[in-house]
Formats: sequence, structure tokens, C-alpha cells
Amino acid sequence: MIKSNSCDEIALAARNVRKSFGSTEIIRGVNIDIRQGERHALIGPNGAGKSTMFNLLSAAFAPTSGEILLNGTVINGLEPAEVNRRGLARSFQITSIFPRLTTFENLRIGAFARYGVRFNILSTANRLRKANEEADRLLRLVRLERVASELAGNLAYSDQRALELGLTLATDPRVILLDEPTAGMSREEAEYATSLIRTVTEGRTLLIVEHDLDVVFSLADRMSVLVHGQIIASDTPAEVKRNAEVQEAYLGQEAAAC
Amino acid sequence: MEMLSISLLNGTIYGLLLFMIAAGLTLIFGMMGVLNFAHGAFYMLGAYAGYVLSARVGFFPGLLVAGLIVAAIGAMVERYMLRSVHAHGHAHELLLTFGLLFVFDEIVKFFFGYYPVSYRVPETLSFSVFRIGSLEYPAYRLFVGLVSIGFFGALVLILRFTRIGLVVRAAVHKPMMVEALGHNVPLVMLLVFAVGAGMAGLAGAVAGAFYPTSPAMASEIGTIVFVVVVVGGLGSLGGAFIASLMIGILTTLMVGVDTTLADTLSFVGFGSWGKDIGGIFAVPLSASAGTLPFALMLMVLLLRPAGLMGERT
Amino acid sequence: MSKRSFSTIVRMAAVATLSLGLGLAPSLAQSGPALKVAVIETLSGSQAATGSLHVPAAQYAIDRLNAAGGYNGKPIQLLTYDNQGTPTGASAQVTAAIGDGVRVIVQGASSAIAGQITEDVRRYNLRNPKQPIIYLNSAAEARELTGEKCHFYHFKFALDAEMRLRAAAKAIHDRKIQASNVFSINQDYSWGRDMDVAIKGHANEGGYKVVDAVLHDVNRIQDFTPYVTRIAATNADAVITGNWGTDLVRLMRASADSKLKARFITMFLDVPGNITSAGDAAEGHIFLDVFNAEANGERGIAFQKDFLERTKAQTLANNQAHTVFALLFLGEALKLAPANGSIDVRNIAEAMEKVTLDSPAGTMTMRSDDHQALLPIAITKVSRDAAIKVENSSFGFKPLLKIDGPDAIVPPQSTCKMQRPS
Amino acid sequence: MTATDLNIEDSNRTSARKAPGLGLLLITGVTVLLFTLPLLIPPVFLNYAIKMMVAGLFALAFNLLWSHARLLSFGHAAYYAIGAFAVIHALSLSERGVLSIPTPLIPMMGLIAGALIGLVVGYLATVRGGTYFAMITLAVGELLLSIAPKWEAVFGGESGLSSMRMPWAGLTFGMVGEVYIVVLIWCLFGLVLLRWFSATPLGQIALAIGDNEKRLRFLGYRTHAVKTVIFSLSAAVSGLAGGLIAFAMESASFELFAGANSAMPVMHTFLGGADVFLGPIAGGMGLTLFSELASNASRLWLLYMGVIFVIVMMFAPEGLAGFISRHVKLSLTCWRLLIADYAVFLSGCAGLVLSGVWMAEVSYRLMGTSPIVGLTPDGTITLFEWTFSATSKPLWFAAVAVFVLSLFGVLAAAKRARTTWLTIGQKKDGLR
Repeated sequence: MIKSNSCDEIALAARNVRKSFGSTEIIRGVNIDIRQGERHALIGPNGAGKSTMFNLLSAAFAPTSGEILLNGTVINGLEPAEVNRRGLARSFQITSIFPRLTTFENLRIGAFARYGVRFNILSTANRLRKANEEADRLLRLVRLERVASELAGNLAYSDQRALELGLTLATDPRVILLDEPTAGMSREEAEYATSLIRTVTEGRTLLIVEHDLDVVFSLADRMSVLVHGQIIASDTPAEVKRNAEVQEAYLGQEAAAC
Repeated sequence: MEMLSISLLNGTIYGLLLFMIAAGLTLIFGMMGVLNFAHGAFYMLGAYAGYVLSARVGFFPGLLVAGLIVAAIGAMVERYMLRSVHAHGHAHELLLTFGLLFVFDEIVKFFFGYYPVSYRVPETLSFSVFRIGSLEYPAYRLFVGLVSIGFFGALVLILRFTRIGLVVRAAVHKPMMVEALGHNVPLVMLLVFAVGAGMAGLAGAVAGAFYPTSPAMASEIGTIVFVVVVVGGLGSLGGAFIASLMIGILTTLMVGVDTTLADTLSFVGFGSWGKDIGGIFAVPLSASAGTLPFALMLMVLLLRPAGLMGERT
Repeated sequence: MSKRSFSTIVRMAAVATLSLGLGLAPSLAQSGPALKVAVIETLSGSQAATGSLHVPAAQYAIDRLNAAGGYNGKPIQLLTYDNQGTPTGASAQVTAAIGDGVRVIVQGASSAIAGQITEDVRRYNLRNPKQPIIYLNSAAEARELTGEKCHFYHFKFALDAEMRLRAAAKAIHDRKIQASNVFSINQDYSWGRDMDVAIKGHANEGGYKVVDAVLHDVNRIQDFTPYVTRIAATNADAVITGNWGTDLVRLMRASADSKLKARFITMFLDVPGNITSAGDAAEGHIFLDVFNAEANGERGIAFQKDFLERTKAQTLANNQAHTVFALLFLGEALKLAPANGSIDVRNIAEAMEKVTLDSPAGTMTMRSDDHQALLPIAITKVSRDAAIKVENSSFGFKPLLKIDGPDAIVPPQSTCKMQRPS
Repeated sequence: MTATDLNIEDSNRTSARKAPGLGLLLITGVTVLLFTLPLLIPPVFLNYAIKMMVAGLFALAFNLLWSHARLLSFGHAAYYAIGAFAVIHALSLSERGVLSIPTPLIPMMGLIAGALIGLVVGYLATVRGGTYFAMITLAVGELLLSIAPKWEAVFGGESGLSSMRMPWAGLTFGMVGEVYIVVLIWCLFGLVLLRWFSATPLGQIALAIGDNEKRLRFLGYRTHAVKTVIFSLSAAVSGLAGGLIAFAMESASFELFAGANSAMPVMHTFLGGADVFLGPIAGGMGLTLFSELASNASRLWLLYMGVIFVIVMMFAPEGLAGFISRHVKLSLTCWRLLIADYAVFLSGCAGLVLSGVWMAEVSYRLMGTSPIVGLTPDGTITLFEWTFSATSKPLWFAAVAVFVLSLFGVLAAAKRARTTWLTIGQKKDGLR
């Protein structure tokens, strides 16, 4: 892959990105830089366009105008599969796993992709040693060994979220996008998930969209605030907390809502 | 020129008949997400009901009652059969209707035998409206067209301007949401299914007097109506209307065209090659009037799967 | 109880049910070798309408043969098999029939199935030359059956497109039918194309001109009005069509609704339900096939009456008559090849070539070159004056002209290379 | 730890559904029985067995798409027919001496033709999913059905193409038994191929497509390509099935393209059970045998088949094989509590079938709508060698009584069994 030197430290970036659905413009000129190796959080009030932005960055949607850059290369309009092969993986807000496969098999699907055995019909899945070992490693990583042979559809919700995370990691991506990984979890579960995320994303670039500000502040190195389809601040959590505009537009409103 | 205009009229009226059957199918799909394979059977049941009733209560009341009877059958199918398999997914609903097509086919043969029955256009409508060349135009064809247009109008008015129409339109898009708002979605579904079946039944009663009423009706009309619904856009009433007319007119006009694919190839110098291969290349367009709809459907599915008027999903 | 005997019981029960249901009680309890005849027709599904007609017809003929003494001192047995409308189904039933000891197979409702059966019989006979099987093709008209697919044990009692058109051309030439500008409309597959070729080929002979010709998809056209418009545009005074089933009825209804002036010359108008659903539309149109009661005087009318009484059917369609004649023809061959305790099918097949059947439709013989029967043809008109009315309507088929077998037949096809058993 | 140890561990971690522990003995026994069948049963039944096996294989091939990728095809007749024609052409080439392939290998042509056409159609059809996919396959099927009769050079005329199996290696292939063995071997090959496929990475990926295609795309899979390959495999095995039928019948005609052949594997699969590996085979074999026996015994057999299908869809949506295996599994633990209910249920079903069939058959004769079956002049009927009056009041009363009682029995037994399940504390629901 050709990388331009100037963008070396930027893993994922949006350049003046706009996105409209029909006549409504949801994303109105967003610029965002996610640096290599940082944990970056994207926050914003309901309806600010977080999900749309997330889908744009993960190449699920093509922007109406502007560019999305992964390691300096434009990925607009590429197939999701292609973007994944270039080292970006995402999770889904609504748990998105393979319910008819076991936990182990779920993770192994990711491992197959990693070892390029997609069209292999000459040997059985159980004989592909590398993929099986990799799946084992992932299983331990997301701490799901105890439910390895359960069908994923029968897992408890928090286990399914952990599996979702495991799947996201399975292709060994350098850039990971997590969409509200702790949504619907109890406090304990969320704390557990946060620590899990911290461990597994060690040494990788992470962008996380999260509602739970406790999770965000404990996890993120830097954060961006999206309001009405525009980024109003992008800085360290401490700085963002101090930002008056953010206070007004987001935190204040959030507090009022509670 | 005369021939062209009469062809257009013929095509339009055939298209209108197709619409009457297709309207119910597309509404049911839009509402429930189910492709109803038994829809052609409702059309056939309507024709047989019309045949039995017209002899007893008179032709026009017979049509109406036939439609109502088929609507009642449709309601029972929805209430007691489809609803119970709903939980198992669309595939099972579709397969159930597929099985029902079999059952209805055989039931009709059970009661009426294998052969066409003598179901006729009433005296009051068997006159000619006008002449073109040596041909006279039967009034009944116009009647078929008028009934269909009447129904289209009524449907549009109901869907646009009544409360129930509003609920139906909303339920097509977001059934959960409508249910959450306190509307009785199952009841609406029942109604839509019954109305859809009833329309097919009425169409059958009207058309059965014109085309022969026989046990083969269901499967013959069934596939072509699928084509209409797909080309128009699954779930779109307006799309079905346009697609019906389009297919009606296209197939009618094609009958007069004797060009073959090989002829077309000869423009680029492959004419004799085309003739040598034979098969599809040597078939004149006029012989493909029955094939064309499927080619059209395939093209639409590949190029614009949402159909002419359907929304992209 | 073995599976085998279970199947036999099921089948026997079915046969017994069928025959008793028709009020004909054959004695089935047999111990010696009785000749077994199988009807393998489409008895279920969308094509059951035509296939089912053959069963009572075969039963009627077999009863007549048994009343005259049966064969080998035993009544001939009739077994019925449902080919489910597919060649695959027919093939399985041929094996089943052979397994049940059947030596003669009768079928005719579909050329596709006839193609399968005749080939199955041919191959079986090649592989089992000592115990051959006879196939009586009662009504399947495809020309390749007596062309490249012809073989010694296949006997065709059906007409074909060439024979039908030869008869029609003669009637037109003799001014029995008024037709100078002919429109040809046929189904777009081998049968319809044979018809199309024959219509064009006999134009000189009949002294008519083919003004336009069209082929259309089989059983897919709902509305024939566009075709009627096209016919009207050519000012044709006659339409010759090989259409059958709904394709025929719809075409005729559409032209009647538009008051098309042209006269239809049809091949399959007498199938039950056609006159009923065509209604007044049928009046004045032409129909031609082997048997017409009125054309054969007292004898023909008596035959039809007897048939209707015994089978309790409403009409005697020609495909049924073909089946009856094929089996009566077999009966004559059986007389020429008497069995002495054992049944020699090859003898019977050879005797078939020598038979002269004095049938209710006229004299019939078998051409030895390709085993096409020489069949008379009656050309009739749907009319209120007919002696016998059909299907409770006010119409019947009034004969215009009758052509004897030797005049109706066309030369054998050069593609037929029949190998006679040595 | 050795590689073997690892493998054992791995297979433990895959679901029970994949466990190969059905019992090697049982498989061997069935295989031996299948291969010795020609010595045990007459040719008629061998012929039925050929049709049954092919129907099972065809349903299994169809179900590859549904059970894995959740793609419902309504046009599988196309690949079946093309396989058949490929084999017929190959047979006649070898009959004319143009081509020298060992006769038993000729069905392979069906497999190849199916794979090729499947690759093309699959590429187009799998662009869409769900209903759209179903409609595309339907459209392709209908198109081929309209083209085939018009193209006599390739598909023969109305009476089709035919050929003859040539002797090879001392075998004549003229006996049903020899053909049966060839078909059996090819069917087992197809079976093993499909079973093997399920266990390969691609098989697993196919399953994942059926579960969640979108997710798979974000894992770096080009799912369209995967679906095309699965489609092609399904078409290949369907082509093999068609080829085997052509091989057995030694002919093929354009009627093979008919919609009924597309409906066949769908009905077989869902009647047998789509999510049980052997379900489609059970459905295919069972329904084929039923149609062979019933079609000669009753003129209402299609009605019965339709009713059976509707009932299964409504009350046993997992298919008969699925339904039965679930009940057997569940009741093994506590059969004492349930045996009475099961007995009532089953005898109730028998009562329903007997009285229902009796009433249907007798009324059909009373209707007089069939040209074949009717009443004798004195109004009697003979069913299975039992002659009685069609309008006999006591008989009708008895039939209605049996029907009503059986219905109550079935409903009551089902309800009781369900209560028993709940009290035992089974999570899954019982009799429905």
C-alpha cells in the first residue's frame, strides 16, 4: 500500500465530508483526524449524526461529497470488504454476529479471512490449524472460552457483545471502529467491557462512538464532539470538558435531559 | 393506423385486467412482505363463484357476491393459516400459500371437473360498441376495463383520504410503529388480505365470463401477475398500474412484429450466423409475446430491483 | 407380505375400483397367462383433462374384446398407470407395467410422453428380444414418432399434421370448405411448426393462398385479441390452426367476440369442454379427425350410442375413439396370432401388419414401412343441423366429406429406418 | 500436544449439530443394504428407488442454498434439465462413437453443465437477496422454459432427445440393477460432496451469509463471489441429479424445464425439514414414493399431497424429519409420562386420515366430475376391494363420527403433551 509521508501519523481522516439523505443534509462538512495508535471517541447529542458519521468512516455509506482517508488513501465508495482488507474493522451497535454458528466458529470466520482461506473447499474447517489457533487466541482474548461451543444465538447479551468485539478484532485490523459497545449494559457489564476494550485495542487505532460519558472519559485519548452534523471540538477529554461550547451544546443539554 | 389504435385499446384493457389481479398481490406484499402464491387461485375461485352465482342471482349481483365470497376465503386464510405461521418467517408464509395453490386447484377440479365450464357474458353486455375495419368491438371488453378503473379509483381514494387508508399506508412502511401507536395491525392485515383476495376474485368473476373458466386459470395467470408486481415494484400500487398497462400494451403490439433476433444481428453482419444457431435467434418477436414479460422481469430485477415505482430498500 | 404383492394389491384395487366404478365388472381372478394391457396416461395434474379420457375408452374396448372371448382363453386385463404428466413419470410407469407383466402399452394424450414411451419400449425390446413389448400410440401426432424414432413395435393410430392438411386441402379443393385466403396460427413448438409447414406445403394442392402465418407461445397467451386483429388485417377468409386446449378455446372466443368473419379449420375441437366454453363461437367452424358418427351412418351412430351408454360419458371425443380403434385393431391381430398357452408378442406384432379392421369409422390397415395406420378422415362442420348434439349444446359435428385411409395417408418419411426382428 | 489432539479438541468446540457421531455402524449397515438392494427387490421398486434417490439428491442440492445462505430458489428445474440434456448429448455422442467416456462416468457431464450454467445464473441472481433472489430464479426458469421448446437442435422436439447407454467393461447397463448401482454411487458422491462442503471453510462462510451477510462483508468477504460459488455448487449437484434421471431414462425432453420440477425440490425440502441435513433426502424420497404409489391408487392424490404440505407448514414448520427427531429426542427422557398421549395422537391421526380419505373418495365419486372414477348404476363403490353403497347413512355417520372423534383426540393429546412438556420443564415447546 502506498502511503504518503505527510499523513503518516493520521490513521483515519475525514476531509470536508458531507452526507445528505434526500433533501436533508445530515453531515455538513466534517473534518476529523484520528491519529495512529490513539483511542479516539466521537460523542454528540441524539440526532447529531454520529451513526451516519460512523457509517461514513467505515465505508458503509459513501459520502455525498468530501473524502474519507484510510492511511492516506481515499476509501470513498469502496466495498466494505475492500476497506476491511486494508485494515479497518467495525462493530455494530445492534449485535451483529452469526447466530447459527458457535462462538468459536464465529471467531474462526474472521480468522479465515485473515489467513485467506475463503474459498477453500478442499479441507474441512477443523483441519486448518492456523485459523483454529487464531480463533482460540481470540476466544481467550475476549474471555469467552466457557461458551466456546454454544451457538452464538443462545449466548447472554453481554457475551454476544464480547463476541461482537472479538469478531471486529478477528481480521487483525489496525484501525478499529466501535459503535456504542456498551449500549444496553448494566454498570458492571459496561465496566468489564471497557476494560476489555482497553486490553484488546492495545497498540491499535480506535474510534469509538459512545453515549456513556464515563466510558468515554476513562477510555479515550482524544475526543471529537459532533453537533448538528459538524465537529465543534476535537481535543483531549480534559480540554473538551472545559470547552464552553461543548458544555452548552452537548453536556448541558444532556444534563438537562437527566 | 386503425390497427394500431385498436391494438393500443386491446392492450390497455388486458393491462387493466392484469392490474385488477395484481393490485391485491402488491398490496398484500407491501403490507405483509409475503408473496402470495395462492393469489392466482383466488382469481380462479372468483371465476367459479361467478359461474355458480350468476345462474342463481343474476350476473351483476353474482359478480359482487363472488368477490365477497373470495374476500371471505382470503380473510379465513389470513386469520387461521398465515397468521399462525407468521412467526416462522416469510419463507414459511410463502410456502404455505404455495401449498394452498395446490389445494385450491385440486378442490376446483373436485367440484367442477377438469374441463372448462360454461360461464358466459350476459345478454345485456353482448353487443358491439363500434367497428374497426371488419372487426366489431365487444362491449364486454370495455366493461372489464371500466370495472378495473373503477377499482383503481376507489382504492386510491380509500388509501389517500380515509383513516384506514392512512393506517394501511403507514403500516406498509413501519408496521411496528403503527402497532405501537395503538392501531390494530393484525386487523388491518386481515382487511388488506381480504380486500386483495376479493379483488382477484372479482377480477376472476369478470374475466371468467370472457376467457374460459377452467382449472388451469390459477397457474396461468399466477406467474404473469408476479411479473407485473415485480416490474411495478413490490408493494407499489401505482407501479403495478403502470406495469400492467405496459405489459398489456407491449405484448399486444409485439404480436404484429415479425422481426427476429437474427434479423437484428444482420445489422451488424451476423445475420446468417444467428439463423444457423436457430433457437432463440430464429424466433420472431411475435412468437415471443408470452416470453417477453419474463425477460422484462429479469431485466428489471437486475437493473432496478425496486421496480418502476418501488422504493429502494 | 412382500412389497411386491402390496403394490399389486394397490394396483388391482385401483383397477377394480375404476372398472367397477364404470359399471363394468371384469373377472380379474386369473391364474394362467392372461394378456395384460397397460394404459399409461396423465391422470393427475394440469394435463389430466385429456389423459383421463383414454382410460374409459380403453376399458370399453377391452370389454368388447373380452366379450368376444378374450385371448389365450382368458379375459384380457387392463391396468391403469398415472404418468403424472411427465416423461420421467411415464418412464417409471413403463418399468412398473413391465414388472407387472404387461405386454401391450397404450398411450396417446401427449407426444412428449409418447416420445419417452416409444424409446423405452424400443430399448427394452433391443435388450430383451425374447420378450418384447408392443406400444400402441393412440393419438400422439408428432411426426418423428414414425420418422427417426420409428421402430417395429410402435404402431401409430394417430394422424399427423401432413395427413390432416392433406385432408383439409382436399376439402378446400373440392369446395366443401370455402377458403381462398388462409391465415396460419399455431403454437411455437414442434407440433405447431409441423402444422405451419403443412399448411404452407398444401397450399397448391388445396388451391388456397397463405396470406400470413404466426406462431405463439404455448399456453401462455391469456388474450388472443391481438392475434384476431392481425388476422382481420389480412382479410383472410379461413384460419387453419393446430391449437389445442385453452389455446384453441381462447382463440375462438376472442374471434367470436370481435365477430371475425373468417372460418376456423381446427384439429381438436371435439375435446370435452371446448364446445361448451367456445359456445356460439364454434358455429360454422371446421373440425377434422378420424371418427364422426354421422359420417358413418347407422353403424357410426350405434357405436357412439353404445360407447356413451357403457362409459356413461357425455361425449365421445376422437382421442377416445383412437384408443378404441387401436385396441380393436389389436383384437384383430390377436385373432391372426392365436396363443396356445403362451403369448408370443412378436407374432402379434407381425400380425398387426396383416390386419384389416372394419371399424365404425371405416376400414383401417397398418402400413408396414413405418407402422402408421391408414386411417379414414371425416371433415365436419359445427352446425345446429348435426344429427348428434354434443355436451348438451345445440351444436354437433355435421360431416362434409369423408376420406378413406389410402387417400388420407401421406408417404412414409425417409428418416424411418425400421429394423424388423430377424 | 499433537495435531490430532488439537483436532479432537476443535471438533468438540463446534456445535453438536456437526458431531459426526451418528454411529459408523448404522452408516455402514445402510450403505451395505443400499448396495445389495438389487438382489432383494424387483426392478419396479429399483426404478422407484432410482427416482427417490435422485429426488433426494436434488432436494439436498436445492437446500444447500437455503440451509446455508438462506437463498430460496424457485427455478432449480433449469439446472436439473440442463444437466439432463448434457448427459443425453454425451450419451448419444458416445453411442455414435464420437466420444469415449466410460458409461458410468457420463453423469459427470450433468455436474459440469450445472456448474457452468450455475456460475452464470448465480452471478446474476445473487446480486440480490430475499424475495428478489427468488423472483430472479423464477424469471430465469420461466425464460428457459419458453426458449427450450423453440430450440429443437439443442432440446429436441416435442418428443425429446433419446439415446442408449453403451456397454462398458463387460457391463451392459441394460438392467435396472446396474443403472441403480451407478445412480446410487453418484448419489452417495453428491451426498458426501455436500456434507463435506458444510464442513469446509466455505461451507461455514455460506452459513454465515445466511445468518448475517452484512457482517461478513465488514469482515473482508466479497459475499457476492461466495454466493456465486455456492449457487454454482448447488446448480452442479442439481445438474448431476438431472443427469442421473436422464441416464436412467435414457432420454430428456423440454418438459424437464417445467415449473413442477422447480416446485419439487422446494416441497421435498420443506416437507422433510430444511434445517436437518437428512431432511430434504427424507422429504424427497418419501414424497416420491408417495406419489408413485398414490398416483396409481387415487385420483385425488394431489389434493392429499397439498393438504399434507399445508398441514406440515402450519403445525410442523421444521418439517417432518425435524418434527419427528425433536419429539423422539425429547420423549426419550420421559417416555412413560407421554406414551399414552402419543398413542392417542397417532391413532387420532390414523383415524383422521382414514375417515378423511374415505369421505373425500366417496364424495368425489358422488360428484361425478371425474371421467375415470364414478358410481356403478346401483350407486355402489368399491374401495380397496370393499363394495358398499355410496349414500349409505350408517357408513357416512360412522365416517363423520370417526373424523370428529379423531380430531378431538388429536387436539386433546397434543394439548396434554404440551402441558407435560411444560411441567417437565423442557425449554422447547412440545407438540404444537
